[in-house]
Amino acid sequence: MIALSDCLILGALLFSLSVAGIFINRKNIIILLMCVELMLLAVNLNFIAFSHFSGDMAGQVFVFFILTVAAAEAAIGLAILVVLFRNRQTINVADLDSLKG
Amino acid sequence: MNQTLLLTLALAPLVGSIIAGFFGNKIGNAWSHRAAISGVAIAFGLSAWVLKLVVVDGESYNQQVYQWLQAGSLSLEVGFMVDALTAMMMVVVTFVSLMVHIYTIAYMRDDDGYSRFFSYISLFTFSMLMLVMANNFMQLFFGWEAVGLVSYLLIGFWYKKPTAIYANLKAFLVNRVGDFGFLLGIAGVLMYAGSLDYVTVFAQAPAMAEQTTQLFSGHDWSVMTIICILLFIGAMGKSAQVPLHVWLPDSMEGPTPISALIHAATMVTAGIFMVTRMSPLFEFSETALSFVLVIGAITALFMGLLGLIQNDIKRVIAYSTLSQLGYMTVALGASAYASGVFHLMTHAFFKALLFLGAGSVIMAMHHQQDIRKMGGLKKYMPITYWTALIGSLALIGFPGLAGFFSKDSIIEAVHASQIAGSGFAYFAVLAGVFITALYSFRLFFLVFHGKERFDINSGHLPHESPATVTIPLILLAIPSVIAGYLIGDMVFGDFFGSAIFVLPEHDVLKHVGEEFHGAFSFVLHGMSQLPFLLAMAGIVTAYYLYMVRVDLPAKIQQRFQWLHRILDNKYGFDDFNAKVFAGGSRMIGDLLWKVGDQKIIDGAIVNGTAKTVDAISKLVRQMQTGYLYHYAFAMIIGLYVLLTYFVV
Amino acid sequence: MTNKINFEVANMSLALPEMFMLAMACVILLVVAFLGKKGTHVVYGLSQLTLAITAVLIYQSMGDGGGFTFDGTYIKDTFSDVLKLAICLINIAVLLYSTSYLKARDLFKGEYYVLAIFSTLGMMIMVSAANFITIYLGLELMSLCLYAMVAIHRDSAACTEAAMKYFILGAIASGMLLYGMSIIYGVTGSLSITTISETIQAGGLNDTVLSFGLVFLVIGIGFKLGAVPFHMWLPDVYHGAPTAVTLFIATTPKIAAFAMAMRLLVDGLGDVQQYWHGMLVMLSVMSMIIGNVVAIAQTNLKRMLAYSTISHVGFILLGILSGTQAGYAASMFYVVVYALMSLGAFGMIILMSRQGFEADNIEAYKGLSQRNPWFALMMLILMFSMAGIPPLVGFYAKLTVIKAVVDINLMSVAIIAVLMSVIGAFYYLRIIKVMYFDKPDQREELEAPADMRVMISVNALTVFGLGLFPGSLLALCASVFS
Amino acid sequence: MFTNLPLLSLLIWFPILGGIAVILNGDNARTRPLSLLISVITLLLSICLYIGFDNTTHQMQFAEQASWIATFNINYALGIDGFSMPLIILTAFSTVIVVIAGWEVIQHRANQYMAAFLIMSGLMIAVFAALDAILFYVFFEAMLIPLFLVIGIWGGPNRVYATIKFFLYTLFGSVFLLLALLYLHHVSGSFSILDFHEVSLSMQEQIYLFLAFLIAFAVKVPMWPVHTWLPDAHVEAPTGGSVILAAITLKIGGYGLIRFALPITPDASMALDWLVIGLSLTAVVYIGFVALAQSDLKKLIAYSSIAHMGFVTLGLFIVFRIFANSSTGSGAVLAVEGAMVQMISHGFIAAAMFLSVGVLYDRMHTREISAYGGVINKMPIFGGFAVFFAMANAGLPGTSGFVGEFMVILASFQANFWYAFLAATTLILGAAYTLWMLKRVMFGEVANDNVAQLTDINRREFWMLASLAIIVLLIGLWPAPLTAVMHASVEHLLTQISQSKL
Amino acid sequence: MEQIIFYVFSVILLFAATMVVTVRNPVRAALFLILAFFTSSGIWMILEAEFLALTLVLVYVGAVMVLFLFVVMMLDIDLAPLQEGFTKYLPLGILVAALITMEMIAVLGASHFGLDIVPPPLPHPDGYSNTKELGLLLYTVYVYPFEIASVILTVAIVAAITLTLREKKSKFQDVDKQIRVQAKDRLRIIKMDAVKRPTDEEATS
Repeated sequence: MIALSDCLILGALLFSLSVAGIFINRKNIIILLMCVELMLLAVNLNFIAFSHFSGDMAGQVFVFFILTVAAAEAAIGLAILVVLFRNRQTINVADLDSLKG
Repeated sequence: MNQTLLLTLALAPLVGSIIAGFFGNKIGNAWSHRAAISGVAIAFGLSAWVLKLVVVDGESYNQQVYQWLQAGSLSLEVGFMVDALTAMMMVVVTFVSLMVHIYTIAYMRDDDGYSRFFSYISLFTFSMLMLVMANNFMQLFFGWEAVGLVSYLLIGFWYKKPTAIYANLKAFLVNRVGDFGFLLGIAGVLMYAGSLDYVTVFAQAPAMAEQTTQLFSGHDWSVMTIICILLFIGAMGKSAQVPLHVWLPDSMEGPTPISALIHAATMVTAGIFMVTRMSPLFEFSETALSFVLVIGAITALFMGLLGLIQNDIKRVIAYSTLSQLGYMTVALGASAYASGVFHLMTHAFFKALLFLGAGSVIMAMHHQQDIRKMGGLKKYMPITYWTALIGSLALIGFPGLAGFFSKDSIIEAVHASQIAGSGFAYFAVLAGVFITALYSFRLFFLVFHGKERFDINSGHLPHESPATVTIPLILLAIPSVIAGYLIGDMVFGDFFGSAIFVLPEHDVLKHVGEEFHGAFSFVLHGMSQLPFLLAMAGIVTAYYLYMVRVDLPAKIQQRFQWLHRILDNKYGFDDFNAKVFAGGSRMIGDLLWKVGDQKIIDGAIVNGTAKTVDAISKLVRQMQTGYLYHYAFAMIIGLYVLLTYFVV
Repeated sequence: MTNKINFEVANMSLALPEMFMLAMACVILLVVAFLGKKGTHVVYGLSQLTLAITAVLIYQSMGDGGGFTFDGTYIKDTFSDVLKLAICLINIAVLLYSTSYLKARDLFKGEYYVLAIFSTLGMMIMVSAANFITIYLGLELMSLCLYAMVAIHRDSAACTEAAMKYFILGAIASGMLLYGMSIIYGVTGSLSITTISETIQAGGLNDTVLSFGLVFLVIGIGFKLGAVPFHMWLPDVYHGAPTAVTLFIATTPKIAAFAMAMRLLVDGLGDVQQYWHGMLVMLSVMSMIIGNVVAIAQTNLKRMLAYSTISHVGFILLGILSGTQAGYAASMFYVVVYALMSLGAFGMIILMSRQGFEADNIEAYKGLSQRNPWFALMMLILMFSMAGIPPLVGFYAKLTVIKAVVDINLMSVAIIAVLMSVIGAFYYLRIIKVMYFDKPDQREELEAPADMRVMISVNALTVFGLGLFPGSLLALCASVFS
Repeated sequence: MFTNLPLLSLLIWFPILGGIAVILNGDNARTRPLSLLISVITLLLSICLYIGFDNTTHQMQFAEQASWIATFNINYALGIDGFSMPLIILTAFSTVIVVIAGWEVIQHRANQYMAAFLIMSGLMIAVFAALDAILFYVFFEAMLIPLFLVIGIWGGPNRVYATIKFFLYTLFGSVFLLLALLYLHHVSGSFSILDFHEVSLSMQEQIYLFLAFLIAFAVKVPMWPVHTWLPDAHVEAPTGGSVILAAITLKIGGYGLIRFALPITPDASMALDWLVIGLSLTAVVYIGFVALAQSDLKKLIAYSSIAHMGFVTLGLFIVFRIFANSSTGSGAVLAVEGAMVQMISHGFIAAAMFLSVGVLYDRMHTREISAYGGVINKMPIFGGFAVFFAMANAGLPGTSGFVGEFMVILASFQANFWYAFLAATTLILGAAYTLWMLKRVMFGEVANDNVAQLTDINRREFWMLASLAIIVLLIGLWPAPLTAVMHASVEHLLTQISQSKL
Repeated sequence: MEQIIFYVFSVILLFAATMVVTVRNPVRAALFLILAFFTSSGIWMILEAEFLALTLVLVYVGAVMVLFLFVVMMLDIDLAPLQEGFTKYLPLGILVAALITMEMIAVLGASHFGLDIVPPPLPHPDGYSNTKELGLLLYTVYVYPFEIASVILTVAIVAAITLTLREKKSKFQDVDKQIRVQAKDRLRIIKMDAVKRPTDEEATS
């Protein structure tokens, strides 16, 4: 049988990977957006695992909403990305440093 | 005697001063001096009346006028105490002051600050009266400082003269050093007696004498010694005792009437008066008395020496004043308070006379003060000449004149004294007699005799001063001659009654008085004594050096170059003070300011903090790089820290 | 198994303000869609009307007592009423301030108002949320609108950069918050805040895991509030966003974030206060220090105010971390006061800006007192209030939170707080120095539309008036928690 | 007779509202008379306090109470005793002087200038009258705002540095006061200062509270080594600002120690009295020397202020030693009353000194001592005043400057000989720096053309200085009426501090 | 059997996630992300969240990822080499990430969530429909969040359109506008000092 801890550890690894991805990546904002998606995936995995093991559907309902929001988020994120690209002709993360200090 | 009388007496000069000072410009010079003189004249008349009441009718007075302050059980009051000592001082002060007022009319005639001057000297009279009439330490200090203030104002009267404004600052500061001790002494009195009222304090003196305290841990000091020495430090300042004498010669920068009134006759004797007044305290501390004695002796001898080489007519007299103040102090130290006060009185007359005479000479010489440029004035100004002669003789203690009695009684008293330092003091006062005679007659011969060393062809020949000058001279000459005959009452009698307190074991005057059989026998007796011979020797030496062998002084000066240099530098007090105290203070001030305040407190701590914050701010600001991954990383670090700290 | 859906009709009247606002938002959206640019004035009017009517609705229902509805996902209580009312009222002012700025920059578009209204709706949902799901959705509704609003000046590189940063970091923070929620859910088995609270009260839970989840929750909250070290977005976004949007972000979302913090930490996890107490102390202290210290080095007013916000957040956290009723009330008072002051300060920047000229550089305020003494006075009041100098309301805000900390004997934190407020005073003083002690570079009079002049005056004078009589607002906040 | 009127509220709010009215009136011909009228009415009101004051009790008089912030039980509680009443009158008086002093000099935004001072006077009176800790604190800090602006707007070239330094310095001190007040509320459950007096505290608590009070009020006084804001602030402030700084704000430090530190933490005050005494004596001696080194008139006077305020703190804290050596009972009373008298007197004298410098500065636009010389030739009347005030500053008997110093030195002898010894050095140092300055500025030949063109003071300046001179003289000659009002309060304070709170 | 599938899927998922993070080419990253979603979906199946598993594939892979790819390709991104400093910075990053991971595993591991502590759930009764259960909840208890979700989606649309939709620039002259133009609209006169004055900050510091 799969233990809850297995799922949670998987989620944790996934979460860490996505987090690491965000600060390792300095190239491409799109990949940052993808990392965010991965992070949400990890969260979802957690919810589903808990929901499964406790037999409570609420977790899955939450996942449903997270998915919805994630989609909306992706839309807005990509829209901002497009606008940004139009302004700067780049989506290089390291180029986003006009605001600092 | 009642309060109205005394208040009128004290306030009359003040009113005169206010009128002359505040309204002088409106009412004109004449009305200014009229107001001031009448104020002082009233004071003098009433003082004489008071003296009569005290001496003849045996009255005394001690009451408060108003309560100045109350703190807890302590009540500080302004009040008057009149006994023989006070009454005598009042008369001396108001008399000399009146003379000086009159004299000033002519002396200051052309000065811009005419009414201001009258205002000041009247104010001085008021202050001095407050000082002598006080019935408590607070008021004494009040008057003490007030006379200091007027002295400051008067020395700097010609405020455009750099030397004058230097001298008045110096005078004030040196006096303040004395006041420093005086105030501490008063504080000590308050602490151990619980009151500042004379009567209360004196009543407690025997009890206080028993107490000791520790200034430094492990060393017991007699409370009375501490208090008396502190009080005496005040006297040293005001009465110009070594080493706080340095202000007095410089104070001659003031107009001459001031030198006569304040810096010879009255104010400088405040210290003597004060110690006398405090005799119930000083008597209980032999250490303090010895201290007084030695200081006085040093002043008497060494300041006299300085008079020998001065060429400024007023400075010679100033050093003479210092020396004479030393005599008075010696008397105090020997517990011969009455002699001290007696000398104070006679000295007031003849020294005022000498100063006013010098002023007369100065006027005649068109404000030339160098005695090397005078000479032969005898024929031009006879009244001045004769009065000056009387003054000089009185000063050197010529038998029969006032100074003789007072000075001789001091010398005798010191001779009889048993306390530590009296041997040295005796030597000093004897040597002082010779020196006094020497410088006095050096001055006298150089000014009045010999050839005229000024330009006699200029058409402005010196002439006798007007009546307003000469009348005071004459009026002062009279007591200079006759005042000495009061010795029987004042020194050996019980004129002062309870005003002066002497312990039996210190009572040298009683010892001396046993051989006193009337003034005339005292004179005759004096003729055969060492002091007389010394004085005569002094005159002769002066005559020989300055009338016969006029080349000799220069040769002596050549030979004893080193001595001359020491004397010329006034033993180096002025240089030392200027370098160490004045310079040192400014240096310390500069150091504390620039290093302590500016560098350390402001620079390092205050601005340093600001700069550090600013630097940190700029540094931390760098962390906000603008890079998303740094931001994310910061969050992750935060996550890590929180996790590590709060979970694992 | 039943096939029947049990649909118990909820007591929707409790949620009337939100429902009204949603309906109006749709109407506004339709107006935008049909009238396009020409209808912007109508949209603006409708938006203000919506906010005003919502405020009235909230105000009217304030005494009515509260309760849960929608199966416990929605809560109405005094806390939510007060904060929602504050949000609506402040947003009216925000929109009022923004208008001229937007007009001057060709940003006066209906979409802006649509987003603003939706964002406000999101905040209100957050404030009234009693369930992780509603909290999350409210938060996202608010945030997504904000992301878009930041980027609304499409041709500005700075704006889009700010939007991108805000978006990415916001998404990460949301992820963390969700992760935390998932753990709490796993431990307690519920998403409902009341149930969670009850479960924790019942005891027997795994503390390590609970605090593990809490860490993530705290990070999410810390990010939304802008607490160090989750503050990095804040200066860049405040700086880069159009000032009108900065104004929006700097005011009411903080109230909503505070509400979220209270719902999660106090309502839900109040019984494990000992776990989050330490975390908040850390965040609070760091926020106060970093915020105040870095603000000193700023030359851009918006950026400086951003750092000052960070420090204010540190103070707000002080009240929460105290774990006492009085502390919560203090934080609530602080956050409302902060929103008011921030509103005025950014409003002033807008007021000073002209076409093509952003008055966000501190230099721009040189000699303001000579160019327009009244505005300078208003700004002076706002700055001194932010610095916490009595008799301005900012002082009482600091006073109450520090009092809360002192009352739990956390003197070291209190000392740091007061010291930091001294450091903080420096940069506020610098603004006043520039306005009052420097000579103006330009002499021409400042012009501003009448409505803005009135608004800034009302704003600053409210700050002043509340400073003289803070009693009623303090009492209101205290009553929420008693 | 005045008990029915809310006199204290009137005293606080009348000048504040008046100040607002002056601002609203705008900068025109009415500004000055209006300001003067307001300040004079305030002064008259404050004199009513004196008339209606009951010397026999230490209880708070003219008390008023209203709920202000009910949530924390913070009240609008006012009342005065023998400590605060003289200070209130001093405040009202100084304001009149400041208004007169700024009459012609301030041409630029005069209404704001006048209003700032009027408002400030209301705030300062409130500080002295407040009986609620938070109320006190609010006014205590609020006062900084107008002063900050006054120095910053009408100040000298380096005014920005000075005013920010002043503000931050004082703010730094006062935040500790706030913490202490909050802690006391935590312990006592009340914000009433009188309740604070009653609350019992452990030694450790007292020590911390005392240090907090000390920091707060030491900065205000200012005591060495937190004094460096004062010279800067004074130098840059306009004359009125200097006057108010010297005359009133410094007093708030001393007042705070009397109102808070001593009665609330008597045991800590006793345990740490060496610290305060040490700092006070350092102020007297160290600052005395520093003053000697100054080449700027205002700086010199500023430093002399610090030295003089050293007597205030010295007087307040030697009482414990006096109790310990108690041979006579009156020493402690003398010390505390001396400190109070010194505060009042310094208020007048420092104000007068700064006004005198202002008179010169208005004509010459420099404060460098070296730029002057022989001023008295051209300004004899002014010279008279200057000499008089300098003498008062040097503590000459007959002037008020003497009274406080005299009392404190007398008392400190009863604490320890060396305290008195060091304190008494002020006789020398005070005279040295004051009179040396006088010599360089006033006396001598006319130093340069600028001095040659000086004109003597006009009637306005004359009456301004004359009124101060009269008061300085009056207090110097008869301080009894001044000390009479504080006897009961001083006795009460001494009872309070002699009872351990442990 | 279940376990083996779970572990295989887990490994693939982690691999795919690693690749998403590390590959340079966004297109490849997107494709790996799709892989990750697929495997997740599989795992969710095992965890009996069938509806969500399907939704994940449909919504994410079908819509969101396509959107991603579309944007990636629309934006003409040059694939410059990685910047300097990457490697210098990497070890610290990896270290912190690893530490966090270890801490997370320590908390979430078998000691707290092992099978012995959290027993596996009972199997569902026959006729159990995950979709139906979810639907029931969604339309009853969570109807309020459901409504909010719809608002969020609306907002997403509005926002995306607002940000990206460009109005066609009119090529016609707007005479009105040309006439109304004023000098101040074209030309801004600013005052500048000829010489730079020292700033106040310098003076105060």
